[in-house]
Amino acid sequence: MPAIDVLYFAWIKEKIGVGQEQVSPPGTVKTVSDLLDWLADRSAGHRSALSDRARIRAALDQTHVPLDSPIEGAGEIAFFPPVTGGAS
Amino acid sequence: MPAIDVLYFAWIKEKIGVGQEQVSPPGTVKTVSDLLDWLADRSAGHRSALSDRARIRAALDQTHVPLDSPIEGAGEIAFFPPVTGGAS
Amino acid sequence: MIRVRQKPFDPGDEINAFCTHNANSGAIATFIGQVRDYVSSESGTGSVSELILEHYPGMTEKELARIADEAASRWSLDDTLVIHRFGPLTPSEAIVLVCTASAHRGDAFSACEFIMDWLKTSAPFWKKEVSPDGSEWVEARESDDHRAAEWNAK
Amino acid sequence: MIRVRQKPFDPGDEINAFCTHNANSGAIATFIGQVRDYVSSESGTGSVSELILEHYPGMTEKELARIADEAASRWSLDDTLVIHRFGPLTPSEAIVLVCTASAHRGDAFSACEFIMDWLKTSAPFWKKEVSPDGSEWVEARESDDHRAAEWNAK
Repeated sequence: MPAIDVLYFAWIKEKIGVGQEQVSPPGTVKTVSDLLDWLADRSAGHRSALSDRARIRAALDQTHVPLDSPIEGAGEIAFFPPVTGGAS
Repeated sequence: MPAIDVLYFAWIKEKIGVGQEQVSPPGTVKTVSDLLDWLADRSAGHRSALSDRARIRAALDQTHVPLDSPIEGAGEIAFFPPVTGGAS
Repeated sequence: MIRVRQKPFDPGDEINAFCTHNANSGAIATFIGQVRDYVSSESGTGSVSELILEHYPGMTEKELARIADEAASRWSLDDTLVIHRFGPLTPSEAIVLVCTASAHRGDAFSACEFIMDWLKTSAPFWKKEVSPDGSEWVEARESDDHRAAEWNAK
Repeated sequence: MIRVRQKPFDPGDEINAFCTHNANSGAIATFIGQVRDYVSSESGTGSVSELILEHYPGMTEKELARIADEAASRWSLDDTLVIHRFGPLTPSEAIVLVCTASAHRGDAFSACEFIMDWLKTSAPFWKKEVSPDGSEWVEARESDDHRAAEWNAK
């Protein structure tokens, strides 16, 4: 699989310690969820940040996707908590 | 019955030719509708302005009322078309 | 606050002052009604050169205050402002401004729309459009009565 | 138009420019979100000294444009403006401004509220509140998901 840019935001970024990294997961990583499993093994910070799936949202090439989406062909994958913009 | 100030607005005022007049209707005039009947006899303009009841609204002492409301005790009665303020 | 006035007002300045006055309200909803340049009757084709707004001094202020009070009883509001003009207006001028402030945007939105809907059917204003075809009193619309009545079903 | 920016903006100036640009739209609805000075968590008691808004550059603009397009497909709109800030903000500053212009106030109101509801649940912004107790990421609220979802039932 070609290299993928992975982006992290908010407390996920803080726990992992970086906002962006380039990764080349093996071919067995087929979905967003697979990628989360694979990324969690990279460090204690990754594991802590990515373990609670109910609190994680994903975007593939800047479009919201469910965690069971295939990642084939994606150039950029972002992980973040549920959004909290706007106002009251 | 004591004298009552009667006010007219919009096209009702234009047809009658005055925006305000003081009248002293007889005791048989008990409701807003009775008053409209009685006022209609005052001039051709009054008759033309006050004949189409579906297009006339009334306020007693600056509060909207239905046409069958009693007028006893009112100091000011206004007649006007359905309102058209505000915006689109 | 209720203000009924003949002179033009600046919506942006009024809104900024309202925001400053309610600096701790997270949600501010506003509505601005502008004079359009085309006649409202479906048979008419002319452009409007002037709009004349007649009103019932005294009752206008009372009705607007009653509507604002009703909104404050239905929703959680920190503040309300209604400005409505009367007299001669020209196209693109602001006729009406409604501002509502709340901790919650749902309350601010609902109250602002409610005030506009009730204002349309109960505040004693009457519009006369002046166009090259002459001048004509604007007819009330049934759809406005429906909109106002629907709030009582909510 | 969509504008995502760090620098403060003046809501009144933006609204006046929007009104002037849409001088023939009878109905202009707007919403202003302001930074509150109290923390949003129910357990917290402190006052907010600063709000830090992180966002996802590129995706933010795309999502806001998608939401505005969706609004334009659901209602009859003449124009839409969304301004959203990011970076550090202080209490009482404007975070977000949404303006909608239409011939009909119902459309302007609905579209403005729809844009705010969808923005809350899909535009990639994250708030961190700084208070004397420290700093804390704001949690998303289920009620916001419900509000956004309800539009699909309408």
